[in-house]
Amino acid sequence: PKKPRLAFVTNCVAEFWTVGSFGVEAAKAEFGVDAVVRMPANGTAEEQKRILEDLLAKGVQGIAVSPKDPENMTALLDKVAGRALLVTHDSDAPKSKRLCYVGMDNYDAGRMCGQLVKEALPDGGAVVLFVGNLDQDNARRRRQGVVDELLDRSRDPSRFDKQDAVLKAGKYEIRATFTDQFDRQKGKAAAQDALARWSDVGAMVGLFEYEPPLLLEAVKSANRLGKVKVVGFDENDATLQGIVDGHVHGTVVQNPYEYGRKSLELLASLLRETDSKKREELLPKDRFLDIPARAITKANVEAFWADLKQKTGRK
Amino acid sequence: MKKVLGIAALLCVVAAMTAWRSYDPVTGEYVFLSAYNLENLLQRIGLFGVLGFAAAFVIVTGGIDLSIGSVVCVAGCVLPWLLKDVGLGGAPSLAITLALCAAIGLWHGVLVAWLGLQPFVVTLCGLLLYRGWMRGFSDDQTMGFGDAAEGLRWLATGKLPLSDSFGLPVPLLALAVVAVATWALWTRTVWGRHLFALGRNEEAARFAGVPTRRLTALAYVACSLLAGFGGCLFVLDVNSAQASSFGSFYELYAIAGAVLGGVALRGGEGIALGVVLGAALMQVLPNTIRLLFDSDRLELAVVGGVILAGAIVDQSLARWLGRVRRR
Amino acid sequence: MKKVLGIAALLCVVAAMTAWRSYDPVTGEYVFLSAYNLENLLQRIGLFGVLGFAAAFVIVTGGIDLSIGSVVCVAGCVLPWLLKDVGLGGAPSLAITLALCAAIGLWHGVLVAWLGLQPFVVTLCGLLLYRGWMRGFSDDQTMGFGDAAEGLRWLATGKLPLSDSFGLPVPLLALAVVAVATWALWTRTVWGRHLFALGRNEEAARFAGVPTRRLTALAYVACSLLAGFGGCLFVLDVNSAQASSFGSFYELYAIAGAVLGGVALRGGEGIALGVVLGAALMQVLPNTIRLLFDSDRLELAVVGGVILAGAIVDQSLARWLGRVRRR
Amino acid sequence: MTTGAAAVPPLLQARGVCKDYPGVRALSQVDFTVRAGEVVALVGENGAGKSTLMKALAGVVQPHAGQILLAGAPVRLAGPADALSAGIALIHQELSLCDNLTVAGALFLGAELRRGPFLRLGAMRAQAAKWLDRVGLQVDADTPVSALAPGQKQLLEIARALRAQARVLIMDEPTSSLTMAETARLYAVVRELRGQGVGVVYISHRLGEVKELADRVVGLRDGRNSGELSRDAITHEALVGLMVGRKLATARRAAHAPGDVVLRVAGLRTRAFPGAAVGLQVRQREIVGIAGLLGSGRTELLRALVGVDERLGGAIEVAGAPLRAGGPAAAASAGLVLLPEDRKAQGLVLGMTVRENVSLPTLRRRGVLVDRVYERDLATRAIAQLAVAASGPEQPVGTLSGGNQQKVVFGKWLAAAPKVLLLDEPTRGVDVGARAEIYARLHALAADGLAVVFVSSDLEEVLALADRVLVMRGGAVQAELVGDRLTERDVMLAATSMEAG
Ligand SMILES: Nc1ncnc2c1ncn2[C@@H]1O[C@H](COP(=O)(O)OP(=O)(O)OP(=O)(O)O)[C@@H](O)[C@H]1O
Ligand SMILES: Nc1ncnc2c1ncn2[C@@H]1O[C@H](COP(=O)(O)OP(=O)(O)OP(=O)(O)O)[C@@H](O)[C@H]1O
Ligand SMILES: [Mg+2]
Ligand SMILES: [Mg+2]
Repeated sequence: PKKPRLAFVTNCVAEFWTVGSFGVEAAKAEFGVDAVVRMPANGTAEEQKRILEDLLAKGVQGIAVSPKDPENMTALLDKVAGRALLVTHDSDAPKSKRLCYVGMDNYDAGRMCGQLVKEALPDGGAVVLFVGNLDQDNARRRRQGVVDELLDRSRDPSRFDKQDAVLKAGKYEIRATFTDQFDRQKGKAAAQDALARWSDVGAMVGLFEYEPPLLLEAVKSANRLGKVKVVGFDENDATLQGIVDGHVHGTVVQNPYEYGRKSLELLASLLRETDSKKREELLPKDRFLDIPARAITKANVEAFWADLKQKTGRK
Repeated sequence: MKKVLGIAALLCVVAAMTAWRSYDPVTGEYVFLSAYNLENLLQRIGLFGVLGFAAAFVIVTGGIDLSIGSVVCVAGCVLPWLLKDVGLGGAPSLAITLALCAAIGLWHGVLVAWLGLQPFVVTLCGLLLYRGWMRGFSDDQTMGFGDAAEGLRWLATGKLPLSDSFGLPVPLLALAVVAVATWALWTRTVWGRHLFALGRNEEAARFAGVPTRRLTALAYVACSLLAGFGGCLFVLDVNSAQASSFGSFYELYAIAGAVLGGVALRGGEGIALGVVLGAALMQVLPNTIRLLFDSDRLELAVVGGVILAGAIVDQSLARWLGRVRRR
Repeated sequence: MKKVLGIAALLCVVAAMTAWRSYDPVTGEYVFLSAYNLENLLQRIGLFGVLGFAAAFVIVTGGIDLSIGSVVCVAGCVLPWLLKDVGLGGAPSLAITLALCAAIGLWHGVLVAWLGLQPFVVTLCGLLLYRGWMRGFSDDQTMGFGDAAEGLRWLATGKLPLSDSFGLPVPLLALAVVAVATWALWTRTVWGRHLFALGRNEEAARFAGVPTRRLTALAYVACSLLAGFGGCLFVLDVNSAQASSFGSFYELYAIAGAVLGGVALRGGEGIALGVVLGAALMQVLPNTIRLLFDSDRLELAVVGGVILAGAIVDQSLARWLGRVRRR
Repeated sequence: MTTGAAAVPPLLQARGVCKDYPGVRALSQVDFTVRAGEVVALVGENGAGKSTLMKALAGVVQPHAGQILLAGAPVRLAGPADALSAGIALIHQELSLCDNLTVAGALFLGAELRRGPFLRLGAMRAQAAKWLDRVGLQVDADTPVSALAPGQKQLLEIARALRAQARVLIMDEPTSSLTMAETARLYAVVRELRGQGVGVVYISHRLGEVKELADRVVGLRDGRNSGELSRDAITHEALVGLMVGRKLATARRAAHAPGDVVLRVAGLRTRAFPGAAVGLQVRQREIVGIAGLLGSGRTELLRALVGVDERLGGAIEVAGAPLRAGGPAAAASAGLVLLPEDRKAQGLVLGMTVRENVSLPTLRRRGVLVDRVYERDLATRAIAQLAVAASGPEQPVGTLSGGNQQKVVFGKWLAAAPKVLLLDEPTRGVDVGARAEIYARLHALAADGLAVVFVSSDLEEVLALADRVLVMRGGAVQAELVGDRLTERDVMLAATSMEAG
């Protein structure tokens, strides 16, 4: 019998997703499927649409996608779901006819990150946030999670504070959110400018994978290591090294490797099952396959890193 | 005409190769030629072709418009806002959006034609300005119609059924209308003649009594208007516009399509059919890559490489023919 | 010289305004003028200024290079690979990277000067091609040095201490060297004279016995070499390069900086000092926004708007002066 | 030939040279020789192949058959640089200067004085004066080339060719925009060069110049040799015979009476000469010539009249109605058109065909859609009437010879059927036959009521064509000459000194 043909679609090109594609590779061998990975080079919803259309034309039977704009892509996702099995990962589109969501809740992960900031700054202080862009669903939720946690607000993933909103309550004050549109040089420049502007910054938070190392560079160049805490997201090597060295307080890691592996596993098993009743049973309840985020700090970094190296086969 | 032959040949070769290699032994079908794929492809050609004409209008005057992608972004953010947030109907929303884009074009035209600023500078600033403005305007929120505007979305996603399985995408028809109108304007009317004359030699055209400034300004208006129309189609198609990236780099695709299709950057040369073919090639190549290869990582490399190879072959052939004919 | 005055004035106004508004009542300091901020700013000016010269070299020949950002990407991916994966030393890695970039420039030069392809087309294809190639080359993995190459990174992050608190960033020195060398080349040597002559009227220069092809090709080599050098500095600075985005859009910033600084797109005009000032303005503006505003959402809009306003004022003044002087 | 002469091979020789352009045989089996210390004039109708032959000798085009011999030895000139290093310098028919350079920069372009790779700017500036002086160009060496008037640019090109100190100097219509004073100076320079043993090739449509200078005349007709004249055989008739192969009818203008005033100008001041106000009146059926030295403001006057340049004051009335400032388009609709001075930059859209160029100013009058029949008619008529050597209305104008391009410009403006026709150097580079044709057309149009104002640097032409001559100096009209006072001497006096006014 032919191997099931599957596809794993990301929302941009990033190191993060390279790890995800290792999970895809693992799943290919483990579950006997054929799979392609597609990363939209400019990270736009438009590209994603073209990619999905072409995958369907190619005859792919199952697709796992991280929708760039879940709110407005419902119709498109429904169309895809009509021609192939569809699951979402990394970012959910609950209104669509997707079968299941594989991943974590970015808002909750953001709150987890906020807790790391609280740990790093127990006495409170000024915090500056950095994020690739703010019109991407997962980025907004993540940022909102951090904000809500620091301001001790109730859990409400649909809240959105504008970029220039005044965010101060209790001990913590969020001075600004800088966006760099994935330009690292710009990210570093923004971090430097923030350090120049505020002499009392207590912590800087990088919400995208490549950002914590840039923050670290900036803090180093300003000779404010230790005075300015760095908290991050994801598992960039430099971030992990920073945790080992004690320059980065901690990072929240998702598990892109499992996003890739698990979503393909699910798709493969669904495809092999022809009986729709039994198919239904294969799906997790709530249609949510939780791959929880984890907080990595000095306490657990060594073990985490070793495991990561082993999975990705990198030194 | 000779210029169009080259691009037509390249397009045919790429399409034929793709069709041949896209044979799927399981279904016994040539995937590239499947109704579904052709519909998608033709729709994209329609969308991007409109932008190609936007670029072409300014290039024939010897200018350039780098702000096309940002004007696409303006249309992509303003149209959903008018429809959903302001709550206007489809037609007025479309009209206001297009009027706004035309005003942007007029502004470019005035700066270039009357104030004598360099088109490259004016539109580069426009590229930054309008995108930045839209980021502020949309508060970095994604703009889209949600479930609204189903009627209007027909413009971008609708199909005119030709057979049971195949329908002609509406954007392709829009492109056809734009292309025929442009062809008539360029080759059959006095304005077209004047536009081409001023594109080649603005001073001589002015001495001949051609209202060069007014025409130049009009070309910029046409450009931004078409870019805005394209932007409306794009946002109606994908139903989601993020100001920071929507339409980003499209000016380059548009210009590349036009130039590939024989619109000369020094001005005063261009064939409407060529622009369509150029846009088609720019859309077929990524389709090819996604259908045939397991990784789309090399997409950009292949697109760039094929265009460059085409340009080199074209130029070498032209030289060689010129040499042979003279003997 | 007059062209440089306008941009210098604009730069001064922006810098003065920023300095004044950046007063921090808590520390009693003008944040913009703090040693830390100036160091950072001068370093960025150094980095982007090098790219400005890359663009300028080609623009004075009447050409354009849209591939600068992608060549930055090439350097940004290849240098870490040579250093870390291949394990070469700093100097050989740098030399090989620069040689590769120069080879890219030579290839452009040959296509433009000997085969007669349009620079816009060649380098637009280059823009796509090299980035796509790097995505394949790096397997979409982030390239960086980790902790290695501390020595080499001094080139990008090092400072020559002038006082206890202030050090001159090494990239600024690199820019100074490039600027002075370019100034001497352009205004004092035979090659510069010939470069400018062919930039304005290639045929006339050829009739006068100038080896126009060779010089054009050399200009492209200089451009890609400088872009590669800039790319090395960038990756040494941020220590991380992702092929899909590294250096993206930098060609536009480079060209904008050069054009702002008075390098005319029609060729044959340019002043080295102006290129430096243009690059400086392009870096001061974002710094201004981040220091003074609560949101960087409008950054693009402000940069675009200020440049455009500057161009409009400049042009209007020039016209008005021309009118007054002739009376 | 004496045996002595045979022993010394000629400086430069072309043997059986052929050159084809797509659809045209520009040269077929042409022989040509220049010896040391002689001035050879090359004559022929427009499009005969003169410029092409010279370009082949200067390495600018590569002939595809035949040989070029330098001092008896065959050479291959792959490019202009080769020719220059072989001692062959060419002054191109069309201006070819880099206008971003200074006068000194342009003068030394390609042969800069240098120390290593560095320019010796001071030395070049100092030496420039010498060469500029030699051709009588009185500008500072640091003046930007872009600020020079066309005539001055032409002098600069000549100075540049002299500076090359070539063994063979080829001048392709060097005097086409020079006035008598500069032309006389050029004669002296050419004679001096001849004395130094330089071989000079001189192309001109001004037969007077040929008679004055040439030691030998070579004729070309339709890309072939049409004969030679030795020094003593050079007469007007012989030259015409060599070029045209038939006799030319010299048209005399029929008697006429001027009609109403159609152009009335009062107090007009231009940018170049803000201090001088110009007033003039032109009547129907009148042909008015404007004479003056280089840079006397003639071109500026005409440009201001049609509104290409802003006028600083004054009033213009065309056929009784005041002309508003709206650029050439407004002037054209009022019936006032200008045939500009620089055909390449202002007169023609080089990439377009003859048809498209000829119809450009008038197409609008025929409605919104392009009227192709009208266009073709117009172009065919222009080609026939002015004997344009073109393969047809569809030939790109840029591939015509210089003189034929000028004829197309002429055809374009005649078709506009204006009330007042302003002409700036209308016959620059036009051959004698076509010139006679153009004069006859102008006479006929004037007889039908047209008013003509023309600027010409060719004094012969001014005297032959004009009913009345205005002489300009320093932007102002210095003298008005009619009837008996219309002589070469009076014009020159008025143009150069005060007492003539
Ligand atoms: N680049 C070209 N392409 C095609 N045809 C050309 C080109 N250059 C010249 N010709 C043709 O070659 C012929 C000879 O042209 P050439 O310029 O040598 O004439 P000429 O004798 O110098 O005339 P004139 O007195 O008008 O300057 C003309 O018929 C012209 O149309
Ligand atoms: N664009 C310009 N900028 C500055 N000066 C100019 C410009 N054009 C012309 N001039 C100057 O104006 C004066 C008049 O020039 P104009 O062309 O009107 O003279 P002309 O009598 O027509 O001479 P020519 O025979 O050279 O055409 C000259 O001294 C010239 O140098
Ligand atoms: Mg000629
Ligand atoms: Mg003149």
